Amino acid sequence: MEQEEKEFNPKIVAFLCNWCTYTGADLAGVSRLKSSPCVRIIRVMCSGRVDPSFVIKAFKQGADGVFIGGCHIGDCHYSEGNYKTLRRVEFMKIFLEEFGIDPRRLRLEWISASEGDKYAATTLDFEKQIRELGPIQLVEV
Amino acid sequence: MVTVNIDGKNVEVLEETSILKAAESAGIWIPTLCYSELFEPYGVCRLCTVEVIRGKRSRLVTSCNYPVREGLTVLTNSDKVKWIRKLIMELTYSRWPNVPVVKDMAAALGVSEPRFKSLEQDLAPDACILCGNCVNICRDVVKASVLSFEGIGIGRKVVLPYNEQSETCIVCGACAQVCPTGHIKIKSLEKERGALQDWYLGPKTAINIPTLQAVPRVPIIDEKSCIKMQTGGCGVCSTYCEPEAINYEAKDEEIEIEVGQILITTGYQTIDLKQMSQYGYGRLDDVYSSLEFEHMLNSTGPTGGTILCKDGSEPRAVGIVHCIGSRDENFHKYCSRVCCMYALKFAHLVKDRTPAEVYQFYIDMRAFGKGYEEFYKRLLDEGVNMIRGKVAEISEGYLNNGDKPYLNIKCEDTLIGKFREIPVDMVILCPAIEPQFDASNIKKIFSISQSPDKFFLERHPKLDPVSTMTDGVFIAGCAQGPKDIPDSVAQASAAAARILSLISLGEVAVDPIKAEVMDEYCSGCRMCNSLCPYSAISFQEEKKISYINDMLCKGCGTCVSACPASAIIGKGFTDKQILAELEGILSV
Amino acid sequence: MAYRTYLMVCAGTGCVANQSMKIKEAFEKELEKRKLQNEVSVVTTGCNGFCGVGPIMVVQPDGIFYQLLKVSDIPLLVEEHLIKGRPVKKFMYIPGEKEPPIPKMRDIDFFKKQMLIALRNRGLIDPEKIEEYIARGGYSALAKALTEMTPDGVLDEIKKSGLRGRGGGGFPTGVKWETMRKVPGDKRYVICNADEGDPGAFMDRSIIESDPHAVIEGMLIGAYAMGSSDGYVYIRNEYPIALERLKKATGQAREFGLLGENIFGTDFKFDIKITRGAGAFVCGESTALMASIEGRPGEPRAKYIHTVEKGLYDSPTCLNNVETWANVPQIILKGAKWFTSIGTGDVTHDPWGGSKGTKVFSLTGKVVNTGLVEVPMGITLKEIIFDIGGGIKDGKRIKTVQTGGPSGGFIPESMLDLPVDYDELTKVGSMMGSGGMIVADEDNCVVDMAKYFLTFTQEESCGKCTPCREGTKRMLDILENITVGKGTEEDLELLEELSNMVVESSLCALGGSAPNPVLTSLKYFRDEYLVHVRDKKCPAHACRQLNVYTIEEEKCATVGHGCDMCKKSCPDYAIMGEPKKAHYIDQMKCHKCGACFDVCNFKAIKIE
Amino acid sequence: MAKITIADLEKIREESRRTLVLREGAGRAKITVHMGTCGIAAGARDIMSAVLKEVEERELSDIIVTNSGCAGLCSKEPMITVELVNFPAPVKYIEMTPGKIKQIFDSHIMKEQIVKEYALAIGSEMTH
Repeated sequence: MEQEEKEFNPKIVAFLCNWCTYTGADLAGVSRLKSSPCVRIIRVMCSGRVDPSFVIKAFKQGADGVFIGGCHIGDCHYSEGNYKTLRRVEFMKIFLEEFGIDPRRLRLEWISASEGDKYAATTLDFEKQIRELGPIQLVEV
Repeated sequence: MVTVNIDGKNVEVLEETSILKAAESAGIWIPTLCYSELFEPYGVCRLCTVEVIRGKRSRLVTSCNYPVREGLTVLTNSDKVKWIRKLIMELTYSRWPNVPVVKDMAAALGVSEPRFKSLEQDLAPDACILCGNCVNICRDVVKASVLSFEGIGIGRKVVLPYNEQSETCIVCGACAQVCPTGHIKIKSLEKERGALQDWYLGPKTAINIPTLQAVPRVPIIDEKSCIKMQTGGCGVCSTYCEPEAINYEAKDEEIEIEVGQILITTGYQTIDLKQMSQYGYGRLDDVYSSLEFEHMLNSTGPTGGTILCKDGSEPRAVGIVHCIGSRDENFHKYCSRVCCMYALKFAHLVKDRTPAEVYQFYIDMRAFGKGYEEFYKRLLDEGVNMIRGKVAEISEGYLNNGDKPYLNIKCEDTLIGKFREIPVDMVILCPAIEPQFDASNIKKIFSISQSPDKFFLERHPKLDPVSTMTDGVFIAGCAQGPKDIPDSVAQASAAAARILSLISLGEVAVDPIKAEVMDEYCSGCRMCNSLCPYSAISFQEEKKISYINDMLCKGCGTCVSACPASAIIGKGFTDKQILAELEGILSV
Repeated sequence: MAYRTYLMVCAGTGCVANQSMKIKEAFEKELEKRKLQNEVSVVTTGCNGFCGVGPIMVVQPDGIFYQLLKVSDIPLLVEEHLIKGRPVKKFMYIPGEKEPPIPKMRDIDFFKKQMLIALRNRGLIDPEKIEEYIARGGYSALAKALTEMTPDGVLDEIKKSGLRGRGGGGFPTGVKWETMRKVPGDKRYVICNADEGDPGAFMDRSIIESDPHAVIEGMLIGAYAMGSSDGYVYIRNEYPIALERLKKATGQAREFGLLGENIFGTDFKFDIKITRGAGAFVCGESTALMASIEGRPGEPRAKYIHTVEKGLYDSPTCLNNVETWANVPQIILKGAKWFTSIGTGDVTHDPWGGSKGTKVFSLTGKVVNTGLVEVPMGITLKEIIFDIGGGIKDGKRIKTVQTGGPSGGFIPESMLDLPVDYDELTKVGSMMGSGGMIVADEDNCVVDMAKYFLTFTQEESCGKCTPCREGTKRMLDILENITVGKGTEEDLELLEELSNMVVESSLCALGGSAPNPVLTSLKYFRDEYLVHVRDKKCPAHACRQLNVYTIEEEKCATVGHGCDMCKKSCPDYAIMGEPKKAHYIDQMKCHKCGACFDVCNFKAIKIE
Repeated sequence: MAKITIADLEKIREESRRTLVLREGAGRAKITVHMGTCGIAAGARDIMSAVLKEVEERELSDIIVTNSGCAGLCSKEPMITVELVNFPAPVKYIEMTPGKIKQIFDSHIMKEQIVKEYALAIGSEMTH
């Protein structure tokens, strides 16, 4: 079964911080907002918990896009977690390019618990972006 | 103690007291014109002259500043003294014949017609008689030293520096109060010092009780208009306070208390009505905010509960306007929930206390609570004119005979589909309820979050409205959103119950999500030590490895992902678990 | 440089005003020309006292006294006296028209009867050279006090000497110092009152100009006795030369280590600040003076608590007059017994018992020799006026002498045998005061003089207390009425009553003594007042409004050759007359300004 | 001038004593140099400076030196008169020369013995 003829369904892994973005996602759901179905959520206590190796593992296992959601700067429940994430994502964007993965496949957004609408809109936008990029081609080494 | 013989009576008084005071304590009257308790006697009117005999020498001295000495005999009414007083009085009387204080004193001393006419005669009833009280109180008590004497001899007079309103004058009014002839007048300045509390509708003394129903009902000092705070002078209130309860040095102190739970009930503030110029608040007389009107209704308020316009007359018609700044695109979209009901209460009270006509301008009458609708019906029966429509503008209108201008309310009556202009004497605006101006600071301090309308965000709107995302921090009342008293009380009790439940537990269930260092893997690089926002990770010198204090650790996992040797396990979110999840969601 | 002769040129304010500095330069130039500058030295000295005949120069060691010198006289004088050694009679002092000039300063009676203590160095030293003061025994009293005597010893000496305040109050200095010493307090002040507000008084000025170091040494001794380390000299800004010399003197004293820390190697520390008075008469009063030093307006306060207990900056302060301080060094040097040998009364038991030592008077008015005289207490007024003062000018008859400045009193001719001391003068209603002594003759009107003094004190009253501010103004209004003929007899009673009231109930000494001239003139010259009141006439023609001015036909020069000086001078065009004919005054228009009388050179204007 | 001690006080007083004594006119001896026109012509000027030099060298602090007009005996000029306070009569010396002045100082001034050979006469008008 050729995957290509079948309509391309991107697989997007989303690491969502429990206090803000995860709750935002929940609020989007409660408010019956339309968000992207191809987002598969992993809840972490803080966006700072997301280890760069997780992102690599996700792409390796066929994820077309990775989305990290955290609290707004200054709002983090642990006060400094999202600062660390900001640094790591900048760093990851660099080495993803070296691995031949388009850095735009990785996206970081600050979404607070009350921004259900922003969560929905961002996921739809990210899905559209990944669709444009097409499925991920990993070069077997 | 010193004993002194005054007019034959032996009087015992403290050291250093003046003869005048000693005589007063013995009930002997001595005339004074420039004497005042508040500062060191100036001794210039010389009317208090008495005859003092020590040993064989007798001489005339002023009793106001002559300190009493042992074995002194004082004659306050000898012929010489009477003659001297009469003559000095004649001098003063001939120069200031129409000053009441001087006229009375002259009569008291039996001086009718002075034998000479002073060339510098001043016929004004409030002439300055150069007693120096104002100069002394300003210099010694208020310590602003604004007033002073100018010129010498007959040309001496009291002046302001360069005869202009002086910058250092703090308009405390002490000089006007102490002036025996009323020569000094206080007129209002364009920039008032010691701000009048405008919405308490009345001037305030520097030390006052806000309202008689204030809790606690104790006087407070208004720092801006208190002389002691401003220049270190005065301090008269402390002399009259028997329990000596006044401590000028008391400053706000910051006290640190260790607590387990925090309940945030910072309440609300009303919108600044001056932004909406179309309603004329602050510009037109008799346009009040609801809080001001509430204060007027209160029996301890400035008008003692009667409803009066600013000029003291009774209003013939009153307009009450709802939704000022609430349900409004330009200000707050949300409904402030409480205005409709208190507006109805106002209407009822106006109807009850005055014969005035009442007009109520609403968009939707939200009488949602228990017994609220019945109250609304009752008001309709009482003849309150209900006009469904937004008020466009309030302006001043003039009747033909041009006496007091009335307030003209322009509005649209959507029920009859017409524009209407209602003349009233008084307008009450119901301002929107909005979060306190410093809500964002509170949010940062307690790391809770705000909902879009800037009120604090509850953990869950339906299931957990009193707690917040952060454990141990709870919110209640208008801090969480506009609500009336019954709802606020309900929320407060709920929050209190939640807190008590945690307290009664005795210990706090710490959630299991923690990080832990595996000793064998840790290489002691100490990268994680500085990472932890709660400084839960410290270094064991003897073992040369880091370890995590699990009471402080909140389990965010930042250190877990940062550890180069992945020597830290994030319990509940171990690497294995997350990778397994990853695998699972990507396998399909 | 051994000089054989010294030309002591007087450089007091009086003589300097008469160009004595120019005369000094002229001398130096002339000596240079005659190559005598190595043998004869020109020295500027303080005021010799005989201001009436300034500029004065005394040639020492010959002791020859030259007066009324002009720059043009100098060459002749140098030629005759210094070259040929023949004193020039033309410039000597001539007692009367026919009498021969008196060459020696000692023999002139103006100086003969004087006894100099405060002014002992006047005319003998250059006040701007501390060495000359030391040469005449300066600062040895201080040395004696600091090293041989204890503070109590010094205090006791002053007390025994019977020295009393020369400022006018006459309060025994020893008692004042003793009270000050007993009062605790580490910050203590010693003040020299050089305000001298009285018009016509220049004693303190001359003392400071001729011998500033005497005052400094006196203050040092006083400070040592009373344990003070801070001194002030409050001096009038209207005394530029005295201020200049005082600054130089304090500078030199500081340079010599006589002011500042551990003086003469002892741990006694003392320094003097100079504060300049702004010319308010009331600032001569002690509490007003202290208020002025503290920067507050010069207003006196009640002295029920004496300034020795609470004075400057509320700390113990002892204030004495310039002359009082100047006497102190001599008392310490020559001992109290020497001082009590001069003056009147007995002070062994009661410090108020007598007036000891000498007093400096500024003798002015209608006397021939006007100037500064220092006479022993107890000398009679007659001796001062006639022996020293050389009697009344132009042989007129003396009417009265006013002592004590504007707050002093008039003493009639009948009392001229009165010995001059504190108690005698106060008994007759006048007072020693600062030492002003104004002699008036028959042409002076006592009412006018009383009005002049009262105008001064009324203007200078600080206006703080009612009796002085209002009382003196009412008294002045009454006197004004009297001098323009509107006075009535009741006015005199009222005037007396007001005066007594102001004296009794005023806050300070200014008010307390301002009515003295009025009271004493009423007491001794009531008849003159009555003439003014009843006949509306002024015997001395001083009160011009009361005069009637007429032109005496025979004396009037217009007759014959025409001169209309008076006609031109009259502001009211009251004088008429055709040219070359006698003029006459229209009494209706005449406002009695007296201009015609002043202008007429032929004395043709008659005043009744 | 460093901080002066009492000894310094004494020293200053001594130094300037000479000028002051003169100023008070209280000298022990008085030398009058007659400088009338004839005297000056006969050299009275040098006599005067010689006398002053003597006084300065011997640091005599109580000698009064004055000049006066012609003494009358022009032929014997230059002449000086010496008077001692405790020696009533003044002595006139004639035809003076700086050398003779020195002798007069040694004997008459210092030892109060009159130098007979130069003396013209003893006692004449008393100018003291």
